[in-house]
Amino acid sequence: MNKNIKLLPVVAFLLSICTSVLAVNPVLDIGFVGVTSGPAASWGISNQRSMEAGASLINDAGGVKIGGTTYDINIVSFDDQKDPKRAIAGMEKMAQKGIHYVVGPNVDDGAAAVRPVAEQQNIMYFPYAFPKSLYTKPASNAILGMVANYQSGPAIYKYLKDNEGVKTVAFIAANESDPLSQREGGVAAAELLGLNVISKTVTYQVDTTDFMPVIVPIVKLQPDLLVLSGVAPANAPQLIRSARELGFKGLISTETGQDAQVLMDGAGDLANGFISVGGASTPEIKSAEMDKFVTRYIEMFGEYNDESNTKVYALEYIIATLKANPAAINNVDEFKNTMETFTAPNPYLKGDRVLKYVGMSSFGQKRQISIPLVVNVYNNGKFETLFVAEVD
Amino acid sequence: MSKASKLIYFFIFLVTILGIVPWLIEISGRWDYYYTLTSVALLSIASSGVWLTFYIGRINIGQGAYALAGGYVVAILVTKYDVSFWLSVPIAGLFCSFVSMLIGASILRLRGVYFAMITLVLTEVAKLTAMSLPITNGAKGISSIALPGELSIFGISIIPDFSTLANVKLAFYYVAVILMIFVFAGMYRLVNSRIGHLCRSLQQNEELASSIGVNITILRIIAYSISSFLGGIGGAIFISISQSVYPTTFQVADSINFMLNVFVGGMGYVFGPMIGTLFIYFGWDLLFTTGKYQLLIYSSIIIALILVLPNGLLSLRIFNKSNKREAK
Amino acid sequence: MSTILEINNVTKKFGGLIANNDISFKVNKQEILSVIGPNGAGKSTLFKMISSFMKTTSGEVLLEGKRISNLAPHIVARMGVVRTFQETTIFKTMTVRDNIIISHHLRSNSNLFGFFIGSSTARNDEREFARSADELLEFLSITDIGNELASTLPQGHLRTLGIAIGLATNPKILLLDEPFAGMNHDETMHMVDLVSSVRDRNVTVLLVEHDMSAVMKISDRIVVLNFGELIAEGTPKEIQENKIVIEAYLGSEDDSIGL
Amino acid sequence: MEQVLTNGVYLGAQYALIALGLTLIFALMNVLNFAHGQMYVLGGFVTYTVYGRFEMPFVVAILASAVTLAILGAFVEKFLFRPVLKNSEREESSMLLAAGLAFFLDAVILLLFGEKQRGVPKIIDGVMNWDFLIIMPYDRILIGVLAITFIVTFILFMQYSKPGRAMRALAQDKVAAQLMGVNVTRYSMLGFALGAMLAGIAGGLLVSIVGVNSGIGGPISIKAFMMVMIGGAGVISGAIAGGFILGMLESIGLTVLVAYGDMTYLLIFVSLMIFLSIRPQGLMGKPWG
Repeated sequence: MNKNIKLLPVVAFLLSICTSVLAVNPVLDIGFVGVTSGPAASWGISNQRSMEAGASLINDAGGVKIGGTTYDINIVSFDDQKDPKRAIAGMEKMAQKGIHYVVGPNVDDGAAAVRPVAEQQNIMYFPYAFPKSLYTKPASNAILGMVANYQSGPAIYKYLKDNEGVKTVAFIAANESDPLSQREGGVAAAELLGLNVISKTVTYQVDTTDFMPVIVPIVKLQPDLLVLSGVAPANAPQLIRSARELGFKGLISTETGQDAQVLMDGAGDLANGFISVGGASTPEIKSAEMDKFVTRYIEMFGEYNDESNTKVYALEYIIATLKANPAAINNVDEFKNTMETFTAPNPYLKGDRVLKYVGMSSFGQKRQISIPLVVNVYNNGKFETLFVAEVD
Repeated sequence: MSKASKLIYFFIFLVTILGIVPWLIEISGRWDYYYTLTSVALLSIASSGVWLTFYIGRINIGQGAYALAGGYVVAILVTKYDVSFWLSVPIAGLFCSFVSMLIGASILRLRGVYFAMITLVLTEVAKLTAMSLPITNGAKGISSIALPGELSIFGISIIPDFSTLANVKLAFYYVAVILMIFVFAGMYRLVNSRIGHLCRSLQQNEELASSIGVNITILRIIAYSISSFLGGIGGAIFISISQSVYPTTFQVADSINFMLNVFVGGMGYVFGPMIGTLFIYFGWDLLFTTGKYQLLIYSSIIIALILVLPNGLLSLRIFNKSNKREAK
Repeated sequence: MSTILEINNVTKKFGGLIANNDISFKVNKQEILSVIGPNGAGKSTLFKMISSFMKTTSGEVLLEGKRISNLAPHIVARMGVVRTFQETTIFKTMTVRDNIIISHHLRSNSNLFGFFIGSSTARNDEREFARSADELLEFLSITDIGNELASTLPQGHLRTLGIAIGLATNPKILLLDEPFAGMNHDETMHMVDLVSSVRDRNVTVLLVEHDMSAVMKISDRIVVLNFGELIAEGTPKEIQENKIVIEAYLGSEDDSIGL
Repeated sequence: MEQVLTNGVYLGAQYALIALGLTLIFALMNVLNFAHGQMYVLGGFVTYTVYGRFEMPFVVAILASAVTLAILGAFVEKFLFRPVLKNSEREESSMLLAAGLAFFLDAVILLLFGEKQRGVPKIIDGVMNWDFLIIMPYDRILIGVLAITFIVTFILFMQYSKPGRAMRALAQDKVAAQLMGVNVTRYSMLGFALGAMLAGIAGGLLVSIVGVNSGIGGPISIKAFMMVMIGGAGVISGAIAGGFILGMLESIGLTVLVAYGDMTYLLIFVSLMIFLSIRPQGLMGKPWG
């Protein structure tokens, strides 16, 4: 068995040579630096796959025309193992390959660590990390690839306060940088809305297997709303199940993307009513383009991952912006200039929503992609859209 | 090996890493290798510390803690107290030494797997401490750390301000490899001096060592504090490259990797950590093209390596010729 | 003859078990004194307490009038009481010569830092150690195996090396733990000669042993322990004729006094 | 408080089951098996596949996990650990092998089972509610009871069966066991297979209440190390005690120290370090295992 597995990469390599020989178009490389192995693999893998599915759709349609040339898109991935040291190495690899546009890293420490390299090597990168220092001046090359929790949090809490009469909130977070920072943002937002935060100190270790003991102190308080700050998709169903089985009656929400199948596997009906942030795959809002994307994703990787929804946009933005200004292909300054004025239609959503860069109010410069804040609620194995909002 | 041929080897080594490697990078245009090799140099410094604790017979899976502590000391000194980077690196090292003496005094009595485990816990403690202290800025880490400034003595500039340099990567490369040369030269000297023999006597039989009058307690603490010093400066310089430090910058995985570097290079050889780090870190880097099979191939190679060369890369014949003196 | 070592009322208890009860005797300078007794008589425990590898429950051990019991072992070694081990305890992966050189540790004039930078004191030390090691190798007639790895030595040579390691520390008193155990007649006789010659280097020898014929031959005086108590003390001749001793040995199954 | 104690006991039963296999392998071969967590995960995925996907009975799934892991363990011992332990100068080299194996299994599991968290349908529905003092879902009670049953069976096996006695002799003193006629090679292999099997059973049982994902192996190993350390390395009773103590410690610590928030785990870890440096052999271990 061992031998066969070792042969696989060789075969894969040969195949990739064949395909690149057959391709007639010049290739435009787009980078991905993120975590695709180890405990956090699911973040990076769903990210990488959504890029690969997107690229495959483009290539099958004959490539993308930027300036006078039609390019095929190739995704170059680097596994940083969630180690900031490796993330830097990954960024260096991207620079070496002449890549100027990179998606990732997936976590705060990696995103902060690659900043010097990205700025020296003229790489624009799209981290899935929320610290404001990454996007405010003097930082110049990072673009937030999703809605930050300090943006989505207030919207969700306000909606629940107005519509569900939520008055008390409790927060729970993994004892790690990203979730703790997100909890802090969430608490601030809730307090600003005048909600009563009755617990914000419960944390759990990343190696927790059973969440019953973790959740006991919170269930006792019976808050109206329990926020799972920065919860990993693997942990969400277990937290929900434990809370519900212990008799928790209130609402549960999070500001990160989740996967419906994982929720169903792990918590079944107990997960009904769970509120999370999604991308564009719910039937109410998705376009035909989104359906094609999901179909392609399943063709390529066997099973869709709803987390990929939230990560579908970065590649789209990169390509659309390059189309708008072909000079940016090898010049990130051009890219930055274009960002100021860029608009294009959003292919993944029904209606006439647009792609544009935002972030003036949060970062003082346009360093965030504008995507609609889609808030989903889980019901019986699938997500339904609760409401959609715009973020600036 | 005669003294003359040793000097020749050393000279060849110096010319290679200070001259030939940068030249090769220059003509091949593989600029990314500067960072890779800089990391190898820094991580091998920390690994050589781990090696020293192995040399006194202790399995150390706690070096990540000191690398992290070193990183934070520099980050705090540079960002909050405006201390020169060049001064804060040795301070970071000494801080780690001092802390390790306090901790070592109680844990160095433990042996074998017990010591290994408690050091593993130490790495976790370091992370959690960084996460809960106000001075380390908790979970949010410290970012936007300035590049190393100018180092001048009596008004003569020895090292220029890094932010004025055209090629920062080359500068970091030189800093890292020159430091690595000093560390390994020192380590070579240490091991081949009487201290090294005493350490070996400790590794083999602590009772006998104390019966011939060796103060094993002090010797253990000295070795451990040197080890932690090296971990501290390795981490300290690293964070000036990333210009940021987080509680997870060095973690359990790193502690285990430091240990693997030592194993892979060979526990009986002073230069084992250097070769081991080069192999492990560079190997992962080269396998990057294999995509999702990267980890599978990487781990298969490690397993094959330990089956074929259970005593490390340097136990290969060709290396052995030049390493006989240190061979156990 | 002057006293070099005094054992005063030494007692050792493990929980409720008494390993040594109120043992007192004196050792004279440059004599060979053997401690004998049936298995479990507490000989090894006593040895460990004298070399401070084990703490006494009560009582004290005095070296030239200074208390050495319950100090750290390396300090006791520094003061001149050095033990060898029952098992073949040596530094296995070093050569025989290196084993002896390293054991000169106590004689160094330089500190560790001096050794690191290679100061002139340190270099003098190294030269002196090497010279002394060669002298010891010759004294023990093992010069020919000086460069062999210690782990490859046969048992007899290991014992000799153990004694060499002890002598290298320049001890006042050498404690030998069963130096004749498992040896055939010829080897034993060789070892007897060797131990006698050690005394001629101005070293007092204290040994624990089972082999009666060797003990009778080599010892100036003998101390007999039984069930943790000192039951007799005297010259080999006195011991051989001591009724209590004979009874103690006849009463035990696995030892005979070998008369 | 009743709830907290109940949680502690039931968490402890899980942990003890996880730690058993690790301590067995350590006791027999002095190998610190870094891949223990990965073996647990593999066991979980086998049960997930057989019970969750193929919809066969749960018992069959657990059996499949046990057999798969036992075979894997035997192979790993025969073809990897045995040669390495024989050829290397220092015993610690086995740690490199164990770490390499952990990476390898991680990679294989990720490729075979994907990155998602997986769970299986509940074995039994319903929640026991004892006057709101103790609330515990029935499936958790069942798994807790099963875990304790496995632990007891294992103890009885080690105590009274011939292979069990042989392995205990081996753990106590390899040379003496050899002299007594114990076939060291065979029982080392059996022990390793048994250790891996226990990891597999633990994974299989727990997948029904907490699910499994491909990345949790490493953290589980580390956690299992801690249980073993608390109880004392290489002693079966120690692993069980360690598991229950850690379970209780977490359950109580999380409730009592909740006000300290992020400090909770720091406090637990620091006290663990202090405990270990005062009593390195753990609660009931032999010193210098």
